Amino acid sequence: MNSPEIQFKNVNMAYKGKSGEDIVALDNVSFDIQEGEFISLLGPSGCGKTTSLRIIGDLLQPTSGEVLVRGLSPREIRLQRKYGIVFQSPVLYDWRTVRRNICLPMEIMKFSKKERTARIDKMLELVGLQDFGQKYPYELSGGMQQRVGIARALALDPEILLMDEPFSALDEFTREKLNEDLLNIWSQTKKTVIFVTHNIPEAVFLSDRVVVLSPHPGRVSAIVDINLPRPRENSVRETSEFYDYIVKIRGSFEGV
Amino acid sequence: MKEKMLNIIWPLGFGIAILLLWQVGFLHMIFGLKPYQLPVPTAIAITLSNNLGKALTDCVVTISGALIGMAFGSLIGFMIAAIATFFPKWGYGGMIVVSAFNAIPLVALSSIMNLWFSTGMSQKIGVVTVVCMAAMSMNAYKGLNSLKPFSVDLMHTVAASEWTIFTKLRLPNCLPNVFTALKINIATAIMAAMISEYFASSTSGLGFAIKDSLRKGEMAMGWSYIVVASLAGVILYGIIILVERNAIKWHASQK
Amino acid sequence: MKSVKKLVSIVLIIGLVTMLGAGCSSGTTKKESSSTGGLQKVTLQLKWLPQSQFMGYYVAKEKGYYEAEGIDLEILPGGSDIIPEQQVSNGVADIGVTWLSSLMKYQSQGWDLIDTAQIFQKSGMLLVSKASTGIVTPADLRGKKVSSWFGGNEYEIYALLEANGLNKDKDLTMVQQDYTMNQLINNDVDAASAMTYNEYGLLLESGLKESDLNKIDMNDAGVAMMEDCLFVSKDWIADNEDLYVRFLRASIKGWADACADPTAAGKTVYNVDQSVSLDHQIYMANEVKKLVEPAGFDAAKIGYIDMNAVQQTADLSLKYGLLTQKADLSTATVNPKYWEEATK
Amino acid sequence: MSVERNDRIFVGIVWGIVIIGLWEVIAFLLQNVFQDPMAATKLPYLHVIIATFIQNAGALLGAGLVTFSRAAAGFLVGGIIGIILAVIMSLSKTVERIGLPYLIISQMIPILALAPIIFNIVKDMDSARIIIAAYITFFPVAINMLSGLKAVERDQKDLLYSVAASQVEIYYKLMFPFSMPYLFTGLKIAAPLAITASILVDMLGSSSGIGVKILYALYSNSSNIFWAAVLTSALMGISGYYLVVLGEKVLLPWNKTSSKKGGDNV
Repeated sequence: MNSPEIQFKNVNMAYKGKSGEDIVALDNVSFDIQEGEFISLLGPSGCGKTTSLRIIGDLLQPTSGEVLVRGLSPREIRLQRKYGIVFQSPVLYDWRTVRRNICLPMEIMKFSKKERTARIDKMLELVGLQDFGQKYPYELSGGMQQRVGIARALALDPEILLMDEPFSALDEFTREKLNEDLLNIWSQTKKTVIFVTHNIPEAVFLSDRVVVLSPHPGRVSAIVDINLPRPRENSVRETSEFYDYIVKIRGSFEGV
Repeated sequence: MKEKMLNIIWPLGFGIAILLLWQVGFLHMIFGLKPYQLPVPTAIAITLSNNLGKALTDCVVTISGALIGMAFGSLIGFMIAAIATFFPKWGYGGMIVVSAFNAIPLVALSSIMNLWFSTGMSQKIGVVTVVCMAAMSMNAYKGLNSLKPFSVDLMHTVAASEWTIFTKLRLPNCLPNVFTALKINIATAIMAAMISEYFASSTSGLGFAIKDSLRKGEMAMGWSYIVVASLAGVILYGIIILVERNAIKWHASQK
Repeated sequence: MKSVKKLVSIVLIIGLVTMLGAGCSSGTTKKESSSTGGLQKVTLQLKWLPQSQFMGYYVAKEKGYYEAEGIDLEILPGGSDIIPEQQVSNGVADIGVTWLSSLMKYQSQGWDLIDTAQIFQKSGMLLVSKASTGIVTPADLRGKKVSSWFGGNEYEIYALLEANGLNKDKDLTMVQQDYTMNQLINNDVDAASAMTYNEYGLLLESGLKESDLNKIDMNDAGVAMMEDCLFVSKDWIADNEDLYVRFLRASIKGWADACADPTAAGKTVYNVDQSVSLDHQIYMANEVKKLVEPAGFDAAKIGYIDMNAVQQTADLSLKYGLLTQKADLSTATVNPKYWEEATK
Repeated sequence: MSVERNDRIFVGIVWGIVIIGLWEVIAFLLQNVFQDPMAATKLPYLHVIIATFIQNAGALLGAGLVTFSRAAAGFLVGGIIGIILAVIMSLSKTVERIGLPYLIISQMIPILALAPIIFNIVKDMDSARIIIAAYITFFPVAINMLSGLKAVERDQKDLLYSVAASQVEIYYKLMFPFSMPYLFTGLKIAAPLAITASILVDMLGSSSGIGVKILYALYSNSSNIFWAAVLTSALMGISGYYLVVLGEKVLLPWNKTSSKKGGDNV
């Protein structure tokens, strides 16, 4: 086994609440992520899964402990522009059309104009929004907006993709469709994906491994390898193995 | 707590620094001013303390006129917004008319009110009432109508009347906007009350005192009244912010 | 539709920018003119709006008297918030027109300003009331409502009251007057301040007859204070003595011409500014003439400083609280030498 | 859409007629029922004012243009100062702490007290007038722009942060466009203010401008001209406001709220 791509070592995260009390978001959390792995951080709200993701992305600094990405700090990796990020809400810029929203990070990263156009075209096709490139965000439905957010992150072809409950606001049909699409895209690129969710079937369906976190304070309660065959299609959801994993993970919650 | 202290310490420190530079003549030096053109803070303070009684009486006259006018103006503005909410098709025209009032210059307005009212106080209240209507009606209308999605539907599912929707949903929803309007209005009201006093047929009030002193070249006296006016304005602004904090704790702007 | 909107906006923006340019350039062109033709630029700050009260300067300017003396004169109009003493002290204007009592107030507070010529030899201030109120003598003001413009214009009235045994705070009510005569017409006040040459005329023009009005003249009551005078700042005159003498020479000539033919002078002012009717400008010119050249006054002595009148103004100012200490009447504050030079 | 538009025009016309009618009735009552001797000054008939306006249209509009151009200059300068102040305050919490209370105090100082000091610093009257107009306009712009800059969502910032955008890029690509609707709210308040400020400034010894017309008409008892000039200035204030609204519609086509005027209240 290679040295892990991301190491989360004894990380603690605490902050002051409104009335000055200490709130422990992460309590001595450790896990590793391998290169090219699709990993899910799963747990109920308040378990620190989004906090962990943000620490990896250098959007938050831990109170103590160490996080290494490829042997470097998250900050160095961020400055090397290796991350792509998808938020829970679409986080689109109202004043930019769909195309220019996807374009935005590439502008910052100084991609050539030709390259940008090519990638936008490709991404729009990938997320099925070919006809919506010139629309403004307010003209799109919630699901379409979210797909733009994903397209924007993927367009960078990032080496590490951070996804913070990207499908949580979508209906079940769209969610399953996008799950499948995401796996398709990932199978073509094989990037490292860290995927935050509170949906157990989603985590099982997508991941190589699931890191189960428990709340108050945030702790790792289990790490479950998902050995379902790839490529996975929606039919895998009907298998008994799939069902077993769900039961197992659910059990790890009850054990807390 | 530390935040709160900083919020006071920084501006206070800055103010003291400026006052010191002003006192030792640094401001006069860079702007080429003579002390008789811009009196130093101690001169202003001494003048103020010698004249405190009259300054406070004038302050009460101006501020009470400003507050009464602001109350009338805000009330009228709010009622117009409420009418525009109940009768959207016809009521909105009233809002446009009110905002047109805002475009009448204060000097002209003061003179018109001088004709309509014979005492200084009623003229002042008239002027302030007119200038306070627009900001309130615009803001209140926005608050009464920018409701969260589905909140009206929720009310309809329990067959609430328009009046219930107004009191239970629209009214609380517009509170933050009402406070925004009040914060705008308090500054406008004091300003308008002072300008109206430039022309009023009375000899009391901060506006008259400022104008009278400055015209006679009694700069220290004039500035001592300006200090009183500024303090009164800041105190009233602070009071509104305090009330706002307690009245709309639930709102995002207070976090 | 969209492109039309864009077009409209572009046109609007261009329009705004050009207007902006016009706004700025109107400021700069004035500057440029200061260096043209070898004339020395001088600015005169009036106490009030452009009107026949200042006809002498307008006549002199129109007839080219200033140019003949090598001066390019710019006349700055006054307004409710323009204070000539401050404008001259600030250096916005070189020369100012103000009331002597007001100037004394500034001088007493340390402003380095010098009175150099007295254009009005008499006070033009009246207290006017409707005949129906029965105010004939100052003593009749007891218990009445009297208005003044304040800001330094109230001291002649104070003097009038005290001289007639009335206490300004207890025996009557004094209120501010808003530069119109509406309060009097509307019966909101019983007696109002009026200048012979301006507000009194407005009352007549509003339809009231002389017989409807009573007036108390400050000159008759013996409480006249001196009004329109010319003053400069100490710093400016130190460098521009010759220039100022030339300015005075041209101005006096202008005033003499204006007083000789007030109707023409009124027309000259009207041509500069049409906001007030021609009739009113001519009425004003005729009344102003009576103050500049009172009966028996030698027209050659326009601008003469009568030290007795100055002394009376100073004494009244002190007595009724405009001044807090005795006025210094040395050449540092009142200096007739420029006028003497100009009329030699 | 067009039906709704026609509807709105119809409502506007009815309002217009009602206001004109009301004005004329009150003027009639004052003059003939209450027999007020000052009726013609207190509230002249609207048609008389309009007739006066038409008779003096050249002079009034010319004066209006002078005032308007000065207001535009003051509006521009004040707007830029307001934006700069807001940006500086958004960059540093300390500056914001110091600045805000003094911004409020600054609005309490009357022009009458400031004008001589500004004249003293800037000897040129024309630029001093523009500075004074700017002084009155910058406040709402600064306050609204600041609240816009502070309302940017954390995720929107994080997105740029995650690709290591520079501070300049964050302002340029996110903060500025985001706060545009807020800026326009401030500009909408500031536009009529700039006009009234410019009128106030006219009275500081200017020889042209609508403020001078108002002042002269007031002092020379020409009440019809006075009212016509007031009407002109009110129209100028309203057109200033609608110019900003138009600018917002054209420049911010993505901003739904800007088109959400009129009667649609859901």
